[in-house]
Parts: sequence; structure tokens; C-alpha cells
Amino acid sequence: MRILYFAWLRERIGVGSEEVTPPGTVTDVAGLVDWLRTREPRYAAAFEDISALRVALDQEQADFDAPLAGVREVALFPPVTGG
Amino acid sequence: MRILYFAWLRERIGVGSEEVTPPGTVTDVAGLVDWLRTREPRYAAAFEDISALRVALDQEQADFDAPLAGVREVALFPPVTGG
Amino acid sequence: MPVRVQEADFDPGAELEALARGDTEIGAVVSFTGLVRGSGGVAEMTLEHYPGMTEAALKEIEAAAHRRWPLQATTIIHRVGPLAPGARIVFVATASRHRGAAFEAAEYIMDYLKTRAPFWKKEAAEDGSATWVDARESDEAAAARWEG
Amino acid sequence: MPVRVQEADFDPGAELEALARGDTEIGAVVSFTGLVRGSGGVAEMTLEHYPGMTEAALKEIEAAAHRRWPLQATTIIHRVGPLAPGARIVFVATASRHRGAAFEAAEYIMDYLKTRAPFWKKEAAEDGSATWVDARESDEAAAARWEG
Repeated sequence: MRILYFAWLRERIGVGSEEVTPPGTVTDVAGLVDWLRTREPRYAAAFEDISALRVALDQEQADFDAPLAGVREVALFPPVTGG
Repeated sequence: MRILYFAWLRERIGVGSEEVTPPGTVTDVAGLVDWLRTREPRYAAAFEDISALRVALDQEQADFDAPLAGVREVALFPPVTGG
Repeated sequence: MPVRVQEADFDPGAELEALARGDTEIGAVVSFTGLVRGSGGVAEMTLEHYPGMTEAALKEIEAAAHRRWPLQATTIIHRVGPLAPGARIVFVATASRHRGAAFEAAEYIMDYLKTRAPFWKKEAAEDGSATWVDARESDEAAAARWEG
Repeated sequence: MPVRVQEADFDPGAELEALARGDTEIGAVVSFTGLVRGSGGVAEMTLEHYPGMTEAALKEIEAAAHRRWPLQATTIIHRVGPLAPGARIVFVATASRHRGAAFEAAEYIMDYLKTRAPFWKKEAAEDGSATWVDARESDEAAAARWEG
């Protein structure tokens, strides 16, 4: 599974994307974030407040309780500020 | 006093502007139109329905009961359709 | 804040460029361009106006928009005379810090221009007949929503 | 109905010309141009985006506008990368028979672009510090008014 990070989330984690293989107990986006938090302090810091984050699954906006089954690309980012 | 006519009113009356000297009994726009109606059949036909007309006094929109005292230019025209 | 009434065509790109040039407080520019529609067999449109009052009416509409919204700049151009289908008739552009004011002011100017500025349209059909365009109640309703 | 995401600048006049060219059913063209404001000592703005999802999101916003209003044509252009104060960021244009649809559709596209398309702005100040721009609640409220 590929994870993409954008804007200040990318800067805090230090990479724009990475390949991860979460354990089978990770079934939704919230679970994925919880698992990422356990990896290193920079993840714990970056994901301190997930209410400040948004998620897209295979390039479509989704919620944090959306299932990950079959998903190839997860993107995590702050609220968008284009225009 | 100068009177200007625009659009189909101009076409029906046959002139775009004319100088007139209405009698002293004409004190407002409605009175002016009543007086014009008596002049020739083309005026009577053109002013058959004044609810379809608008008026400007010295280039400012006005109502048919507006007084003519001191007015130099009266414009009569159908509702505007620009843009 | 130019207001222009002219027979000549205009260049929307150049007008937009001139409107915002050099003022980096402007974050939003909205433009409206009105074109002659060729629908219903219209071969030519002729715009008549009331010289003198037209410019005054457009300036008053523009001033009212500036009183109502924080605008950095506005442009109003209206053509008169004969115009072919596809030709530009009118151009309104507004510049503000934020898009809400720019959009609302442009709509406001167009709504009042349509109902308060002394222009009259005559359509000539392909068969040679000519008709004065009737005022639309929907234009009066559009202007009325800004009142009160 | 082009949707473009690009580093290069664009020409609003040429885009407006291309939008309406040859379709004499179009009576109304509305454009929105967003510019980088230089207020508060902003020296440079950098636009980051999510390649692939960005284009899909803009196309979906455009398609939703076409489902909702009778539009002859639309254009959406968004720049990415570093931009100086005064630079164009975004351009949206809509063409319809009547102005109501063109105005509403342009506002709708901008409101959803601001809240649904994956762009992020970072401001660099003259003193070298850089800040990610926070999302504005007013933008969410603007998009919400089109729901339901």
C-alpha cells in the first residue's frame, strides 16, 4: 500500500510518499493512522490531531472510518487551500 | 422645453427630439403627455398606454407625476433593454 | 474606474489586465461579457442609447457598487450601434480582495445596467423584419433582490 | 471543456476568446481570476497539489456544474509551483445563454475548487519564514450553500 502526505503533513513526516505493509489488524484509515503513530515519534507528532486532517483513497475523498480493503493509494493531508 | 423620444416611441412619433412650449396648465409629465396626445393622431397612438413608458427629467429617472417646473429636457422611452 | 459607451469593439483580456495592474491587494477579479445571440434567426442587433444620460447612469451604478462592496477597481463598457451575432455588447469587471465581493458587485452592476441604463435593443431578422426587444420581468426581479 | 493544472501562466483574454468562439447561442460569459495578494508581507506563494487527483477533482466539479446549469462551455485552469504577488493563480470561466446561470456556475465552481480540489498554499514572508495557509471556514460555508 502506498501512502502519500501533502503540505505540512509531508514536511513533518519528512517524506512525500512511502510503501507500507500494515498488519492484518489494520482495516480502516483510522486504524492505519494509529499503526503509523507507533512507528516513530515523527509520526506520532504529525498525527497528534487527526481532526485537522483529510483523507483520500485511490484519489477520492473518504472518511477515517472507510475500509482499506482493495485500496492501493492512501493520501493524508490538511484541509485544502487552493484557488 | 426639449422632448426626446427613444426606441419604438421615436419611430412611432417620427422624430427623435423636438422643442415644445406646452400651455401653463401643463404642470407634470402626465399632463405633458396628455397635451401631446391632443396634437396629432401619431402622438395619440404612440401614447396609447403610458404604463408601457418610462420618463427621465434632465437625464434622471422620474415618475409621471413629477413636476415640470425648471425642467429643460424631458425624455420618454420604453423600458430599457441594454446589456 | 472607467465607464465607456462606444461603437468600437473592446478587448476583454486587455481590460482585465488594466484593471488589476500594479495593485497587489487585489485577490479576485470577476468579469462579465455579454454577447449577441444568433438564436431565433437574429441577423443583427442594433443598440440605441441616450447620450449623456447613459454615461451618468453607468457612473451612478458603478458608484453604488463601490459604496456597497470594498472594490479596488471596476470597469464598465457598453457598445452601441449595429452588432452581428457573436459580437460583444457589454463588459463589466470588478476587482476586490476576496471573491465574494467581486462576484456580487459584478452581478449587481449587470442587474442595474439591465434595468436602469438607457439602452434599447432592436433585432433585425434574416427576413428583414425588425423588432424592439421587450424588457424582461426577470431582469427587474434580479435588480429588486439588491433593494432594502 | 478544458481543465488544466500547470506551472505556466495563462492568458485570460485568449481563454475567454476560445471559450465562446463560434457558438452564437452563448449570450453570457463570466470569468473569475484569482491573484496572489501581496498583503501582510507575503513575498512568494507556493502551490502544492496532488497530481492525478487534482485533475479528477476539477473535472468532477466541472461536470457537476454542467449537470446543474445549462452551460455551453467552461474552462478551469489552476497553477502550481512558486508564484509572486500579483501573479494569476486560478481562472474559471463559464458560458451560458443567460447571465444568471453563468454567474452561479462560476461561483459554484470556485466554491468547490476552494474546498474539494487538493491544492495547498504556502506563503513565504519577506523575512524568509514560511507558513502553510489555513483553510477558511467561510470557504466551507460558501460551498455548503449549494447543498441540498
